[in-house]
Amino acid sequence: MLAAEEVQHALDLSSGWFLENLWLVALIPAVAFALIMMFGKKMPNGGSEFGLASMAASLVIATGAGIQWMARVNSGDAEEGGEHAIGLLQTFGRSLPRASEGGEVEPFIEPVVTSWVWWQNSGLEFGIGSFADGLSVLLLWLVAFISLLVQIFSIDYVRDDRRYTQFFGALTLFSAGMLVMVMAENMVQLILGWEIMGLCSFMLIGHWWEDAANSKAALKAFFTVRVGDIGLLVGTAVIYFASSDWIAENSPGANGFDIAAIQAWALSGDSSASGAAILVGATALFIACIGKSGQFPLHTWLPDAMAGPTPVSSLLHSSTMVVAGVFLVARIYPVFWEAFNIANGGLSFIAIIGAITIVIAALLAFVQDDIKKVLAYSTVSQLGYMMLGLGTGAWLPAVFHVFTHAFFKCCLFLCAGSISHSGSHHSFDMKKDMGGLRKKMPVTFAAWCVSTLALTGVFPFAGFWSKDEIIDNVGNNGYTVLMWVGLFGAALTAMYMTRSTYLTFFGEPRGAAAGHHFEDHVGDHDLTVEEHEPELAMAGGPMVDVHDEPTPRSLSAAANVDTVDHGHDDGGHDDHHGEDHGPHESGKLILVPVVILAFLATFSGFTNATPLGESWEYVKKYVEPRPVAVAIESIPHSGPGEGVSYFVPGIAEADEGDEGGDHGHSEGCGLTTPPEGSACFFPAVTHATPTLAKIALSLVVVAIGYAIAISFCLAFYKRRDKRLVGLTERSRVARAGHKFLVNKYYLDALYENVIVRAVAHPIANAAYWVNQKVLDATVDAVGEGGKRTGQWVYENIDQKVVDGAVNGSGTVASETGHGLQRTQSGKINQYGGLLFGAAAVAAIVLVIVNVG
Amino acid sequence: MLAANFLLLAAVLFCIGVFGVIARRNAVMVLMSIELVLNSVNLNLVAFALMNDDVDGQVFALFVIAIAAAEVGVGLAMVLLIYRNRRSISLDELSELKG
Amino acid sequence: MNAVLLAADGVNVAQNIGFGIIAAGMIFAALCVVSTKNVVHAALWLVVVLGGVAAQYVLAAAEFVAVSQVMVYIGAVMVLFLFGIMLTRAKIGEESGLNNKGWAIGIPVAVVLFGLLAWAVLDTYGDDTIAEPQLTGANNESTVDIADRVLSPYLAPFFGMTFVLLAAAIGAIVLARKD
Amino acid sequence: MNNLTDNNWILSVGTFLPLLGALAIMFGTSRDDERTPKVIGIFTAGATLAIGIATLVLFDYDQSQNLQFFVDAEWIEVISSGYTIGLDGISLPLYFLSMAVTFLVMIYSWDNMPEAGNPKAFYSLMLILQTGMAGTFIAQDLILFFVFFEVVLLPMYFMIGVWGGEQRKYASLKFFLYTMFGSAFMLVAFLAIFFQTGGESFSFAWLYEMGAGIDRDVQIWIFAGMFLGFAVKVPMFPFHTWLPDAHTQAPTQGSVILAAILLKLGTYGFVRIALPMLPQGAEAWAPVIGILAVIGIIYGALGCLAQTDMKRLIAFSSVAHMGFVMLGISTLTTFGINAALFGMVAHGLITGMLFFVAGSIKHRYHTLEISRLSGMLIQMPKMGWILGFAAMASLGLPGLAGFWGEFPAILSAYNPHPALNETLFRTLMVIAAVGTVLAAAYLLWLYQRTAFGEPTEEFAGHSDAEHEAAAHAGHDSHGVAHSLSSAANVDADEHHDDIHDVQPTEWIAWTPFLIAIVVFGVYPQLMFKVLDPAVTQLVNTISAGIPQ
Repeated sequence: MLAAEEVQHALDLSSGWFLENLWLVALIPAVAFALIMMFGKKMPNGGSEFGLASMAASLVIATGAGIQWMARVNSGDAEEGGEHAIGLLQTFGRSLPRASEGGEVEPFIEPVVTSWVWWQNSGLEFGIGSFADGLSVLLLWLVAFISLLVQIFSIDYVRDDRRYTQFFGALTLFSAGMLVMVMAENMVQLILGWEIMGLCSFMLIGHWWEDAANSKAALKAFFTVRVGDIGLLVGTAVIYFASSDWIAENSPGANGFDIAAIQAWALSGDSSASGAAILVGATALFIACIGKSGQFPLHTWLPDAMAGPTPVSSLLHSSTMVVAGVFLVARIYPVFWEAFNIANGGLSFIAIIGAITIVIAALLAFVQDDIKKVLAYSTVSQLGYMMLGLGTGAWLPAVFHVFTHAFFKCCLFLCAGSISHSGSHHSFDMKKDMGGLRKKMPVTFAAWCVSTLALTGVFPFAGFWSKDEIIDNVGNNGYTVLMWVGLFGAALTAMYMTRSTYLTFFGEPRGAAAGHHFEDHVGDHDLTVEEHEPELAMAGGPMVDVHDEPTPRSLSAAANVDTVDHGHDDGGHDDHHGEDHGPHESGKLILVPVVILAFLATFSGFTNATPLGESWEYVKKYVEPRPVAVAIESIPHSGPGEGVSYFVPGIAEADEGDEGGDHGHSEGCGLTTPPEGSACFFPAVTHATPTLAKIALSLVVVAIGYAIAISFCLAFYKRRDKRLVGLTERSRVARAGHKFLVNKYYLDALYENVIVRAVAHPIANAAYWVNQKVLDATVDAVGEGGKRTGQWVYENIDQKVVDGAVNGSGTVASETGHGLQRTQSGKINQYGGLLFGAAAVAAIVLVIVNVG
Repeated sequence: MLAANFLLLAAVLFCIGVFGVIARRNAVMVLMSIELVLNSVNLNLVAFALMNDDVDGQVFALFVIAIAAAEVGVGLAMVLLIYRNRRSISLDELSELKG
Repeated sequence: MNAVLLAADGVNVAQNIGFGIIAAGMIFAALCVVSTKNVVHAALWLVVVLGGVAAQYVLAAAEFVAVSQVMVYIGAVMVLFLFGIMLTRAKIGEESGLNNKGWAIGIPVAVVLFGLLAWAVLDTYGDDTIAEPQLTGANNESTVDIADRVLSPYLAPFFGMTFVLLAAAIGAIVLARKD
Repeated sequence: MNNLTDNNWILSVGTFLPLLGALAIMFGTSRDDERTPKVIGIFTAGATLAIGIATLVLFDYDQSQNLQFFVDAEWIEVISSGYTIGLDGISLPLYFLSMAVTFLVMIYSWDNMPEAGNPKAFYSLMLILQTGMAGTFIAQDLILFFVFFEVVLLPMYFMIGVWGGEQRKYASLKFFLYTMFGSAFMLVAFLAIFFQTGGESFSFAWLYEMGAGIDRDVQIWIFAGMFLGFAVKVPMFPFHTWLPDAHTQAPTQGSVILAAILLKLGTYGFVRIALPMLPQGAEAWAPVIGILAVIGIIYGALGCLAQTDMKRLIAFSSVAHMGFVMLGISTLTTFGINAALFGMVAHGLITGMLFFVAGSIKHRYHTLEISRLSGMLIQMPKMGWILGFAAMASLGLPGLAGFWGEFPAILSAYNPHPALNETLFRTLMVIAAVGTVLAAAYLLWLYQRTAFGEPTEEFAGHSDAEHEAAAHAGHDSHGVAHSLSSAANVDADEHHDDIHDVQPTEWIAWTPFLIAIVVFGVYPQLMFKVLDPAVTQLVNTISAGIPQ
């Protein structure tokens, strides 16, 4: 390779206003949040205009930043002067590191970092700001886009909600939090965004907090994630101190919180980056990801979080917030790469957790009757794919899957919302209130189908390109077993999605879908709330058993016809209850986002359609950082608002692994130590070469899944096949399995009944008991003893001894004896206590005398 | 084998015994706690014998066992007598020794 | 404790593990003795502790003492206890009011005492190890040794003890006699 | 260390002005006059606050490591104690906080006098209290420090004892004796260090210089004395048992001042006196402090989970939060002590706010029993939001002030001073991190039970918010169960019918707290910039005294 010897000049990369002022993307929603909370109630649209405007502005800036980032990458590539051999040198089997793929070293594109001093400690200054690289710009755009669509959807969906303003405020604050996290320049900023999202999640899940079930779900979500956050705090601390020596030496001015510095440190080959510290740090951080991204075994909060309004489920709990954990792993990927030895095919913690999550969540999706819970478990399962990808070195497919998954999962949730809004009368129960909706709601049905196909990975929908890439790369990196787990998961996905599609859209209409309403006083519901019994509706009791879903919504529907139920109108029901009773298609404000998302669910996969050749790999080109060693020239902090870069590419040393040909996997960034004076920011991950056979295999697996599921649905739900109906009653194995799944592997029971209850009651009470009965009692006893002693001194010494000395010293002895009488209680135990207590005191005195 | 093992175990038993003596109200239970204390001492004696490679400790332990047996005999006899006289063996009701 | 247990090299691991398991059992049982609400259960837990002590004697190569322990304590003393419990008509179930009012004061006393003892032990012996006890089996010399000691240097105390036992036996009879 | 003596009148005026106000109230007003004492009190506190703001303005932030406004006058020559005062970056935030909090508490008291009444005594006590608090933070002489430290005690004793709850006698006596018990040891320690350094001066600067030369064993003993004195005040486990009683029984104003300022006297004493004067003693005691701090974190949190009374729960949460502060201090690093100092201010603001809210809830519902409160968000939406905000700040949410005390403290425990045992402190770090989860648990649990859900039957329908809503729905012929039941309840139980949302005086008193919590949370550099140079210098003093 010629490039290996050639000296490259520092790259003159293009930048731009949007990239340098990226922080506005997060600041605008944050300001909008404050405006909504302060003035929202007085605005004609209850503050939603602030939210929408801010999201639109953020989207504009994020789009601008995206365009400028692409220009920057292109300028870097042009500067390099290399020709990009496109799609030519693709070998079979294990492919080579990127550097050799095009026969040309692609330069590392330095991220645009803007930062201000945020806080300082020990003379070190820590910043806050924005970090623009491919990953962050991609996700910023994604978050702003999805947030905007969801807010549009919400206008109609939560109209007339009694906390409409707060709802939009929380949604906007959430977006701000996610954007802050995605653009995080350092770990503390990342924690900031991470926790703000946790808070918003709490606020939004508990949006209808009048109902204890909702507030409990909110508490559970916040608390579970918080358990994982122990890992975030500990991991950040460990990484900070482990890396600080290397960073101080190699890049003064940076510190162990800076993302870029952490990346460089992890790949530096320094002894501090290969010991126990990085393993502990990475494990701790991944525990945080387990909590946030709903991985096994902390996934239990996510399905419960469906208690929130549907837009919340769609935005927070499927497409954005829960990918925060995935994002964290992707962001400081070098740390995990080194810690778990992913380079050498180490079977990482991440991959195992991801694989377990895929399967267990998919299985749980089979026994849910609630359409949102099916989707929630599906989300958990898809997050498992992403983690599996990251854990096995398939960085790009995992990030790409985040991208595509956001569209189709968001679309599916909005469809579910649309169904409940207009089709099933605020119920989410597929078995009771849905069925046969395809004719009534054609647009929703079409969008649902498209997204389902995308989710299950059918060619040519979006999920096919990303999910198959993950599975393909997992196999390519040598994890054959995990690849089969992934394929198995894909088949399961097809099956449970078929089941829920069938139950929702096909078959006979049931319950609300058939036009039965609470107003009719009848229906398949076993509930008999009647109009003239408002206090019954108030109590909310009879409802809870029927739907564990946002009860107040249906509740309020029951409680009033067309007046505003003042104190307890929690539901986002719109105003057409009275007019039409049957299921119908939703309004425009709901359908537009759904259709846009369905469109993207179909076509967004082509942004990185690897099987079509390298020219289609846009995401790979612009998002994946290049694994190139870059010379370090550290530049000290500049003033507020100015672009600060810690690492300026000077001499780009080409890694010499390109000559290795087949052995390309053993050298390069993250595989060998970068040359003196240079640093890597991203490991040389491998990319699988798609082959027709592999694609066919996965499509066949999905097809088998569909075939089984369709025939089962027809047999079970339509024909009520005798062999299948009542199987759980007849077969003990089936019953046990079913029960095990329905009880969610008993994990919830373990957490709530064993751990939480133990801490909240016996342990806390024991601690408090010790406080009151031991510590406080000791204090009281000392006080009482002091009082007694004083009294005794007064009575016996002062009054009797001193006085007695005057009266006659002969009585002294007997009086003292009487004084000591108090201790002579005659009780054996007390004597024992005194004996041993005195012995202990004497021994302490002896010890002190002898030692001191 | 660490020397401290036996001694620490004995210390734990001793302290539990002491707690029992202080905390329990029932005379029989107090006697049992005293047995715990005695046994912990015996354990110490045997451990010392082992450490010094000398059987003197074991001889002492045997003496203690014998005396303890006597003590339990007399102790229980006294408890029995008390019970017979007062229909109760609660120690906190016994305060004849009060001066 | 674990660290202490496994610290020194050349330690017989099996013996250590045995010690640990038995010790844990004993401590648990001892805690039960002083905390259970049922007098009969307390007696039975006491059996466990005494048995554990005997097992520890065996580990410490004091078989004769172990045998004596089993015979005297588990065989005789426990029977006495159970008789005592029966004769004082203890309830065979849970019983409230087994504890004193100020029983909690025992916790700090016990904890402080333990702290002291543990400190003293660790300060004195720390990491000292004891030589591997020779479990000599049938050809047991320590028993012979004990006999030698008791019957020569400790003869006078031995006699003294016999008198004590006699006195105790008579005393017990006198006290417990129904007249 | 350079001492700047510009404008050195300002500290003395700022400290003793409240005393003048107190004298004016005592001798210038009659007992029957409710209004005048309040006016004088608020005016004096306002003037003091203005002096405080002037101090902030005149403070040279580029030299925050040096003592500024420095005065060194003769005082008690016999014992070579001087009137030495000065302010540096460590004391400045606390000094100003004490002024601001007193002022705001007085405003709050305008409409919310505790039941025993007598504003004359109440306001003059509060002013005396302020002199003591401000003086403690500026004193640069041990005897002067001790005097101010003890001056604080008496007004607080009376505040709890006179205006407190049902068990006020017990609580106030306990508070007093406990603190006195600690102070006695502290005084002995002060005298010991005085004589050990040659008996020449009590001034801090002298003792910083000479203290390190004392024998290690002697340092450990002297430190033990100071430890007792300060640990009781902090309060650290196991010397905390006075705190829940004092907080629960104290009037709202007392609780707020107690939480916001008084507890800080102990931690401030550690940072200012115990650590730099006795570096080797500190090094020997640091593991003990660290372990007790972490026990305090977990134990305080567990104690919170067991509470049924809201105020007592908040009091226990103080134990946990002060545990984080002490953990930071025990690392003996710049990182940790910075965090501790930030944590002190943050805890003052947040817990002060929580006590304010608790007081107002008590005022309206006449109970703080958690099981009897529910649906506060329905009855008092604003109050509910403020409670939620304060709870979130208290559990250490980033972006609010609490985080910046907690997170760096946890972080610093990973890398304590080189002379300390790393493994021990790393273990402590993990346990402390678990403490943050428990904090989330008890605060959210509290919030869920009190603010969410429907109001309990006992109180339902008595709030302004509900009346307003009922008025809106008046045209609804059915009405709602709610207004029906409320109509029934109104007659039955008249005196609950005053559950109104946040009042104007409350807004005035609380807004600065809320703003400060957000501002320091969003831009912590404001405070770190002041603290950091001073702390760096302090830690250099400590490190110099610990032989490597």
